[in-house]
Amino acid sequence: MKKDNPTKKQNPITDLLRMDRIPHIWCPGCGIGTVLTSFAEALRKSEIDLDKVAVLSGIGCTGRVAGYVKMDSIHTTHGRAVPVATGVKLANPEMKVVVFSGDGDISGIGGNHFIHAARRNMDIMIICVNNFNYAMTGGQVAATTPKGANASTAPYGNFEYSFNLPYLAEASGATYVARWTALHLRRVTKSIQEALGKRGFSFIEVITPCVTLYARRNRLGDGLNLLKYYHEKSEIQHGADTRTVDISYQGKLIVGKFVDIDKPTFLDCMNEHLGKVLGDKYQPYGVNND
Amino acid sequence: MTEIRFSGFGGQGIIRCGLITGKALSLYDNKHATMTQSFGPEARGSACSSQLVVSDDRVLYPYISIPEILISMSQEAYEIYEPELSEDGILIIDKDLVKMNPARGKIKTYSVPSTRFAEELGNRITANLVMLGFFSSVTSVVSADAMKKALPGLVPGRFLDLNIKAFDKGYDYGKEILAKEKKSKTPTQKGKK
Amino acid sequence: MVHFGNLKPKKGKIHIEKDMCKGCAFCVEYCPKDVLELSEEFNVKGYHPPVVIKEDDCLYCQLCETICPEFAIFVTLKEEEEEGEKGESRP
Amino acid sequence: MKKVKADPKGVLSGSHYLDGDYAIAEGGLAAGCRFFAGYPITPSTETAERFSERIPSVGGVFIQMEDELASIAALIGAVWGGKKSMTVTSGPGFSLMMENIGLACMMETPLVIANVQRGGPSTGLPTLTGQQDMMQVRWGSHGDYKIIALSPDSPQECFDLTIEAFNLSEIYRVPTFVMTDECVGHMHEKVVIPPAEEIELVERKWYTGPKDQYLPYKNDKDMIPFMIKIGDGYRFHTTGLTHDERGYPVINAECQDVCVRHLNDKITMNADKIIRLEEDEIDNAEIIVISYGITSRVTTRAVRQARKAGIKVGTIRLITVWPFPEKRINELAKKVKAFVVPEINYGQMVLEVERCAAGQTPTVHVPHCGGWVHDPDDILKAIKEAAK
Repeated sequence: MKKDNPTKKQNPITDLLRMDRIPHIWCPGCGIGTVLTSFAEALRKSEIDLDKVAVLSGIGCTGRVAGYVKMDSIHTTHGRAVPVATGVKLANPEMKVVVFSGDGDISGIGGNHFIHAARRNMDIMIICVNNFNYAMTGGQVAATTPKGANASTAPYGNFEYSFNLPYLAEASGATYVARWTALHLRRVTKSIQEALGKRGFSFIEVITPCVTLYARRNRLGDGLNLLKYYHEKSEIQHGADTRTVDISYQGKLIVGKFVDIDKPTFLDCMNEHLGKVLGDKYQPYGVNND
Repeated sequence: MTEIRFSGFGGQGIIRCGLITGKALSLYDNKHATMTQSFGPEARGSACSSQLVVSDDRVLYPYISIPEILISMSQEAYEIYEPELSEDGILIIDKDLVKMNPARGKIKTYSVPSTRFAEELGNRITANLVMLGFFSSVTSVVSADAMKKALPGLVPGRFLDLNIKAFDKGYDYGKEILAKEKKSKTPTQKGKK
Repeated sequence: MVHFGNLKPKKGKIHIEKDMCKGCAFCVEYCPKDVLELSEEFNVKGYHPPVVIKEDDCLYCQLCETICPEFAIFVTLKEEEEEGEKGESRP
Repeated sequence: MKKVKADPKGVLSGSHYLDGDYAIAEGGLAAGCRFFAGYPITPSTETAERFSERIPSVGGVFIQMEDELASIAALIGAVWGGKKSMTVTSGPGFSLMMENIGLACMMETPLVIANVQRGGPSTGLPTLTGQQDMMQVRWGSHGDYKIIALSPDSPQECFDLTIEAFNLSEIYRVPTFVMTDECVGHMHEKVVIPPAEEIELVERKWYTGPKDQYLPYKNDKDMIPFMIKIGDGYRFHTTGLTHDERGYPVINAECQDVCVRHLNDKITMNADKIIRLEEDEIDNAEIIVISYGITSRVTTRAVRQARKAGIKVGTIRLITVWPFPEKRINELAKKVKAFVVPEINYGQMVLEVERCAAGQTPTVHVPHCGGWVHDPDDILKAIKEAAK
């Protein structure tokens, strides 16, 4: 990796970003940039070959991440980053495939893809930036909006139950599940690093401030106020039962690493099973650069 | 050009009949044979049929219109498809499963206890092969040799011998019937106008 | 990595790309040593970027660098700069 | 364009008795398709079944996805991951794929989709035939783009045209469609698969220049940009947003103009090279019957009878359905008394014929709402009527 040039100082993250596209489009106080920094930090620390990392996004504010990282990156359609990632992984099993997307993308329009990729234990990592609403389109109610919160399409408050994403991920078969807030910078980095070192479906949810829409509509103040809320109401409970970690409006945020198990991935299962059934006729796929 | 319909109920291997005959004709008898099938949404039990259009040249219209040959292995299929059969066509039925209505026009009927024969051979699942053997001997549309060559890949390998046996059973029975027919026909031939 | 035998506290030098800042003040709020403060001046976008007010207090924890959503602030090791050593610049 | 021979591993050389669906799968494997993602839907499922059975010993991956949206999405990922990829579907599944067909067009992703058409709208006639997605394949996704679509009339052509579809998709970096139908899909006929060395394939247009100078959307002389594969160190970006040569989003009218013109022009300007027609007795024809797929076989019967009755009938079979042979139809419209267009829908490709005839000659449509092929007599009647 490129060492810092002592004569011309620059932010080390610039190695990982398409600086010709910065400044990014995110609002002041938005936490997506912070999560991206944690991701970059994790990549750096894990000393992974960046040529072998692909970043995919769907649509939405977080969906823009793919366009800012200086790695092989695909900005797909709304909700479909997970199946595109599945294709990338299966075509090229040596890649570390990361889906960086918002809550609407992952659990709303792309919810079906999310649970099925987890069920198959597809070897991909999902970083889900959860800001409790559809931000890019103007703050509409989402599958993650806590009951009682206001949104532009829930002007009288949201009365629907919301998803508990770690529970959904675990129940669907994820082998690594963690939740943090954007304030838990180092923890986010560590979780991403751990997930990069694992094989299997990993899911990291990061609760992140949406100042312009969610906070403003709910009169929660600015980014700093939201970070303060995270600080006050976060409770680290590693290994917590994911059934107990759902989030109520401005309520307690149970964070931590909830699941960290090992089991064969989709390709492991495919190779093992077809090898057993077909014998010599079958050449293990994606092993030794196929 | 010859149009053939195999019919029966789902699970009898009716589609397979069309496949075997079509493959035999196109790969080993130097003919063009287009096979289509029709079935309901049920996987088993409803009336089903497969159709073959056989020709020396490329088949254009892929469906049958007025078949010359109808094979019926169930009462329901017989009731549905018999009226479409050409007036001077050939009708082939499973003797025990189809109760015939009075014959129509100049339709020639052949019947074979295909299911019973198959049961006697040890597996009723081969009734369709008995029927195919019978069909090829009484119609001569396709050669027995080509039919047997067509079997591998279309019947499970471990049942290949059984299927060939079933085919032969039907084929030989057909030859017997034809021989009897010839015998009984010869004297009456003179009386025909 | 932990280096035993060299417990000298680290010193950091803070670099601020003023025009990239959107004034969220995360860095100011979460600096454990209150090294930063929002400035009175406006940047090109009309935000108040942070300024370093107590550089000597900076312990090179890099929290400001990590929390900044705009990639507008980063910290380098001071010793390295002064001694011109090519030491491990990242923790 | 670099031509290569087919990899013998995927080629099942010899004579077979196959249905159209199976032949599509064999065509895909022969063309080097090593990634198949799909979702079961009648009457196309047999292609997926055949792939799932055959691909493990050929060195590829079959995955049954959770739906059609995921299937086409996975294809896009796999293509950028370096594999030739295809899927198969039918009406409702085709509708679900539309969004990401647009993405594939926008990202200039070469891939093949076979549509074994059935009667619609909605669930319609799952087990019965139709040719009702002919306009959807052209216009179904939003925005302006062009695709290539081929229409086989037999299992043999299902095999041949699937290979051709792969070649065209690689040459023009565009989703290419094999628009067949239930009748051909489920029809068994003899299919001859040639030896691998006789199957000519087009290799993907790989970029070989310096890594830091790669621009994913910079046009080459032939209007087609070079491709790279994820993981080879180009650290490229691609997006469904309107983008510049670098693949970076640029959201303004100027960039949109360049981007959209390119997506359309690369097909339009190469249309003569892409289009394949089969013409019969056109020279002295008074009436020309224009058809495609299974309908062209049905048509032949009617045409023979019409000729017997002394009518000068020519036929055109569209092997390439899109791009549409505008020039040829327009030229012929000056000479003939009428066009007759039978198709198993309520009027789709006939609109194109009418447009290209441009008022020079009448166009007679012979519609059929699906579920069955035309009665040749209906086509004959239309020919006779038009010849009056």
